[in-house]
Amino acid sequence: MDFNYSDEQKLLIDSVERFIQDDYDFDTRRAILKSEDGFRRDLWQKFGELGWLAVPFSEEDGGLGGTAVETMIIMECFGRGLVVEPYLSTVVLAGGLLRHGGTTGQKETVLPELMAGTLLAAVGYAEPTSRFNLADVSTTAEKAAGGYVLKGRKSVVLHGPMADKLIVSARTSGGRRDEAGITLFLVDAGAAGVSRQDYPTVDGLRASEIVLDGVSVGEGDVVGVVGEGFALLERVIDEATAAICAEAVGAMETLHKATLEYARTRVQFGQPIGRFQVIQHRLVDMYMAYEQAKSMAIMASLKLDAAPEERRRAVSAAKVQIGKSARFIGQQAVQLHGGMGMTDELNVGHYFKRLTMIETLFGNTDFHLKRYAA
Amino acid sequence: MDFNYSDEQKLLIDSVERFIQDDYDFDTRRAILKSEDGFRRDLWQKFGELGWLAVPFSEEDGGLGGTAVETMIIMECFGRGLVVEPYLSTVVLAGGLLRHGGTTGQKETVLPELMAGTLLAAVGYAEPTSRFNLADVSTTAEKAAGGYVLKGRKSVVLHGPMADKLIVSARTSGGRRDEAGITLFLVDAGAAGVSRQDYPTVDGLRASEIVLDGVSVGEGDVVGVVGEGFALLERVIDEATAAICAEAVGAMETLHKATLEYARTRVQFGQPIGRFQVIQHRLVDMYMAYEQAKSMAIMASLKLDAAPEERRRAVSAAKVQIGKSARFIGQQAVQLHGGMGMTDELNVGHYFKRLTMIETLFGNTDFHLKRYAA
Amino acid sequence: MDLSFSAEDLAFQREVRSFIAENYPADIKARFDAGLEPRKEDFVRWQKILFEKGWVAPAWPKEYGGTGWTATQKYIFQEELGAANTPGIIPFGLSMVGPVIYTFATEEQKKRFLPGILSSDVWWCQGYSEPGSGSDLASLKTKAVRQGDKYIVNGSKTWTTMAQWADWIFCLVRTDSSVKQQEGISFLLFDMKSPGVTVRPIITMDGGHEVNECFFDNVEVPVENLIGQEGMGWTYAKFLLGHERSGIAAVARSKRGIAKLKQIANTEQSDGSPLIEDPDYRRKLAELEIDLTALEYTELRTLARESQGKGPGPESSILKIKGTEIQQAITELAVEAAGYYAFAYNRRAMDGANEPVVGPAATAFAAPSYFNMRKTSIYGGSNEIQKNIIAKMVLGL
Amino acid sequence: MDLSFSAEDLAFQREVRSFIAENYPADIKARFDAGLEPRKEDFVRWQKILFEKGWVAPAWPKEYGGTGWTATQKYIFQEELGAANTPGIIPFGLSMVGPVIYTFATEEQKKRFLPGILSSDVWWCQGYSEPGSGSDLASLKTKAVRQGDKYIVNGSKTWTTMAQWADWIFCLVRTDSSVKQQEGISFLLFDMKSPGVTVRPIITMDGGHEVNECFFDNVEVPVENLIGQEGMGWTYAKFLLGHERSGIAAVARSKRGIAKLKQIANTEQSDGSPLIEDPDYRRKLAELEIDLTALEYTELRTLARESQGKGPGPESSILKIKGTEIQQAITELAVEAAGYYAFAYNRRAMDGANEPVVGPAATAFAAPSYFNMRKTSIYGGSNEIQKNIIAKMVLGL
Repeated sequence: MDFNYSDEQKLLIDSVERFIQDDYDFDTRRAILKSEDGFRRDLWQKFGELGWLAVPFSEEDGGLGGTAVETMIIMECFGRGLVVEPYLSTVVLAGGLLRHGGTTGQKETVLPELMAGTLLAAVGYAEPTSRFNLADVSTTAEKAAGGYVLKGRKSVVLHGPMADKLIVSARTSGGRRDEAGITLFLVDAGAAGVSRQDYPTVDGLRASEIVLDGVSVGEGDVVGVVGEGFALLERVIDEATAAICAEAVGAMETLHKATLEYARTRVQFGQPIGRFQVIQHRLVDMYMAYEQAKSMAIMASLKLDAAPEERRRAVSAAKVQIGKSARFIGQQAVQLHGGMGMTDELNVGHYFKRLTMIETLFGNTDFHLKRYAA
Repeated sequence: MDFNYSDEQKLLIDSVERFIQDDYDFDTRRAILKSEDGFRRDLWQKFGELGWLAVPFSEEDGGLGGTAVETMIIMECFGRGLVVEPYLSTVVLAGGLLRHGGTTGQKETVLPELMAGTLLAAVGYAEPTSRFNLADVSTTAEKAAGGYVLKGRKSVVLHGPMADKLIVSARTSGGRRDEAGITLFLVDAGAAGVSRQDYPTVDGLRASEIVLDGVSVGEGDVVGVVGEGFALLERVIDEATAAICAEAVGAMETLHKATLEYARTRVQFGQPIGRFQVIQHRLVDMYMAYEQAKSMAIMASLKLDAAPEERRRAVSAAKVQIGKSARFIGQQAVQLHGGMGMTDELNVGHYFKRLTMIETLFGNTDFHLKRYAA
Repeated sequence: MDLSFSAEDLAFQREVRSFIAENYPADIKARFDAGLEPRKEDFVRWQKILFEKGWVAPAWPKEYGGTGWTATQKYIFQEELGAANTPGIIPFGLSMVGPVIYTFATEEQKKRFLPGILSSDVWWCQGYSEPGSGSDLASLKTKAVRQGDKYIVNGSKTWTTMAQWADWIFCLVRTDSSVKQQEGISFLLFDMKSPGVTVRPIITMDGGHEVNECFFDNVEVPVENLIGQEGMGWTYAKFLLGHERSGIAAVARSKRGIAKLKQIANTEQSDGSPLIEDPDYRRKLAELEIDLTALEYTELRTLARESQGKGPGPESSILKIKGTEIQQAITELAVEAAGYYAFAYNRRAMDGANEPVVGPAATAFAAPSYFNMRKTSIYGGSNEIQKNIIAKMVLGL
Repeated sequence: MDLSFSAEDLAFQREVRSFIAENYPADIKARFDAGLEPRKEDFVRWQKILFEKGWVAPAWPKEYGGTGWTATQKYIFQEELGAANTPGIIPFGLSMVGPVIYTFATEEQKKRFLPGILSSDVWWCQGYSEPGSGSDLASLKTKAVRQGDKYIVNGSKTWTTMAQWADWIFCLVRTDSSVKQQEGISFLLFDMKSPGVTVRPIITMDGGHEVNECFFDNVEVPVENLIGQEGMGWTYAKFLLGHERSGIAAVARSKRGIAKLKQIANTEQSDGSPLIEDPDYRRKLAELEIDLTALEYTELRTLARESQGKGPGPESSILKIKGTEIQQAITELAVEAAGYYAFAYNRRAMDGANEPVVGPAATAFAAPSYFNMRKTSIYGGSNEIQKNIIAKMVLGL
């Protein structure tokens, strides 16, 4: 048993941390949020140059062969900096599906560009009334000559507006909430029949409602096995869940530190508010919530390659803990900052908003409690 | 709308409060707990003389015609003194069933003695695996010549050991958890076929497991209507639930005051612990929990005569609030008293234990949350 | 003890209810029911309707324009306004500076200021908090130096709600720095159009513009705008804080909020059934509703004490704490109900732009509302401060 | 980073597991599995079995009788003991006074006292708390006045766990009242059979007898029983408090507690189905299990830091706080599962009388256990004190 980072991992931490510190300060991020694109392509290129986009891919696929720990490291640092670039969608989600289920052809076409930073991707797994159930798929894929025709709607596709490639779940057989009969398809974002409604999210990302109105795809565009896409999707969503748990841990750490610093310096009634015992214990409760969350994020990352049943329980347990910790730390950080915590100009609210959305992303606390206890 | 007590009600409060103060101090109660009987018959006689046992009965029945408010007043004061005498079982439960459902004959036989303090009664509504579902009745009542034969087991019959009369629920028709088909019977505690296993409860009361092994009762012993006992029982259990909510409010008040007083006087680190802000806010949280509980206990008592649906929701809402408040106040009173709070010789633990059992009695918080939301 | 309303009270309730039904403008109702950001004109129009009816200031003494209602009637009135989702009465004039004026001001000042407050022709804002003061209000630094028949005001105020719409401000200023903090404060009124007043918007994290910073650069204020005595401002402010707290439980509005949540939970789907059938969501809704019932009866008990001339005492801090916790919890459950669509930032639609929202309309503003409501446990004396008050004033600690 | 045990660790785990399986006496196991009150002889017998094997003091340096295990091995050992529900190691000798003795005592004292601790032939108790001291330990008043080659001890101690079984006591006494509180305290050992020592039971609200008051009336203690220097007792006590905290997370025992809860919830009926199918109960169990998993990994991370020579620092206060919260929550859920049968007070059966219990055996002691476990957030430095420690030592507030 070992909770220490290897020397290579420590280098990775240094490198991402340095990026956040030097190139991604709060004002830089604010400018990105206000920009047309909602992300910085030059920074993304830099991610590619630094190798971050190649981390989880095998050396055979041209990647660096990193483990879940490397992804955790990157996401935790991104959480500290509230990075909005589409790492989760492109590398963890789309990259994960291709990594675990892509054909040689798909990998050869997509991965080199993806790792180079010249191709962005997003995954459509949710539908307007599917809530968090990945098997609740109404989008249909009807067999046609040489391939399939997709019809349906994918909702809240994160990083959809900037995606060159989409991977979507569609039903090739079975009833609406059956796990069997779901197939994943690689779709060109500009393909005929694909239309997008793009919008900003409350936490500074971009997303799309995507309508697939008779989109033709080839048989070679199936990712994984026809009708068996659920297991693949579930695995990758679990990996992505562990990744956002790490991101949340980074955000919570920054938020707790900021609040601690504020409590040390903000004077009220003649003394720093950090001298008031109620504030002290609140900060202790936040610290404990953070430590428990961090423990669970590590645990989940290290169990991603376990048997599906164990992986599911580990990831859901982590998501429950992170959901609770994130809510508590987020709310209390705002509360202890008082009016300042409510403003758009301080970073506190931005962390709080991101943590709130992570609480929902890939299933909220209630969802994962049920999944854990199932 | 009026939340004030009438002059008569104020006199009643004074009278019960004076009794608690003068005749029911902690050492008196300890002696009662250790005694063979587990209650004081002379005190019970006094309750009779003071008219407390006649409070809820109509003037027609020889009672004082009091409302639910009078019962609330008595139970709240009893809660302050942790009175263990069988008022709940004899007057509220058995008395309630007879009051609402008894025949003239039953009333004439039982009520005068009951009000005089010479007859004690208990009600068997629970069975070993019924949990809190009053309709989960396995005890059977088979029709026989001139009456019925009862067979079954009633569990945790509070005040069973001292009861002269029992009222039990039994099934005259229907399946195990059907509401229809339940009938209530008035049974002599000494009747042939009745056997009891008596035991003390963790909160200082006495209870019995009662086996009915072919107990013959007459048709005149049916309380209420054959097969329609559920509605009657549910109503009276709701009344009893409101009564123990009031009792809990009294206990919480005493516990909060005791803790407040302790915090004012107990010196640690050179000052009374009540000077520490964390302790102050804890006491505020306890105070708020108490006030919310008190509001709900009043509300429930005042809605006991509403339509069944409204009454059920009111009582369940109150029980949920009281359950939460009781747990919080009880636990924190022990915590803030430190080691002393753990001892048998201080009253704090005794209040805590009684509150814990009230949390369970007539259905715990989960049960009443579901009943409320049903 | 009796929970029922008297026949007179029931008749009054019917009267209020039908007045609202007949007079609450449909366009304002539509905006409020949709959860859009309120506009100044909505508030003013509605307050003027109440003013015409003579109902705009139930808390005021009859001689100054009050209604002369009993405590129960006032309660019924509040309940009905809340249930109908009318614009809330903007407190700065009617609940705050108004009572200070009719209690502490000169006859001349009363004649000058009260009519505009009642008619909603003058919009007031509150100059209390400062960038450095936070919950420690008495540490305020904005200075008013007397020069002849004027005060020269310099400094700044923050968290000034709706200052962008305000005509006048009532302002705590320091007129004496040589005495104890609380004793050097005075209560000054001035025109927001005075030279030297600048208002800078503060955008909150939900993207809304409710609060502002106000800067005062050598603002000249005639001495006749001083309320009461110089140096007594703290006393008036404390008087006012007591007033501000009534109605803060917001029971009627939270009831409406829960009713809306139930509607949403009946529509939103989870695994092919309405969300309301999910046992966890159902339980949380039930717990919230029970919390609110307890608060409702606690408020009624406070009211009963009040109508006996006892209170509203510091016990009413409970109403603030529990009331805001419930309001916040309602918005949390709305975000949970929204699922992924909580992500969509429909700010322009919320501000009233004629733009479709992403996802179901009922939850389109769930996340911003949740973010915004975090303020309620901070403002009006943070909930931590309220607990300090209870500890000291009620528990004697 | 890696969660798996090495092959060596796995082999060690097997070794421990089979040792326990072969050597844990069936009669003790039966008593512990039934949740009966433990007896002194059960503890002693089990500790002697470990002592014979050389495993009774894994935390001790090898030279004094320790095992020389790695941190991981110690962790595995603790886990296996917990999972098998063996009697807990009584801390007073092995975890408390033992380490103080081998760290601060003279060679002679080591030779005199350590063997009896290791062999469990001498049962120790802890004389720290006093009636007036509570969490403010340094305010203790028990006096030891030197007269020739003896100290004369007068005063009293309270909450002395299992003093009724103790042969010896290690005691904080005040040897100097003229200096700062912490500087006048000394660390004294003495025989509980000394004239002038009286032990009075304290019955706790669950009806159990675990703790006592100890009165010292002119107890004569030879000066050679002083550990280290006079006036340095506070330093040794603090050293010891750090030791006491390890293992306080009680993860393995709580895992067993949750497993038992699941068993109970699978048996207890609710509306004709096992309680485990009740969504509320199921959720609470899941939440508790997740809390415990988080604590388990937090403990493992602490362990990892420790094996790098960093710690156990004040971070381990988290383990105390969360560990006790979980232990308490387990007993809360047991009471909930018991339903009405939680009322039955089966004290005599719990004390080992051969008497049937009322209701199901699995929940027969649910309520007393719940009452008893309230102590865990009070003793060993209350959870409030632990938060003060974290605030000061970890957060620097």
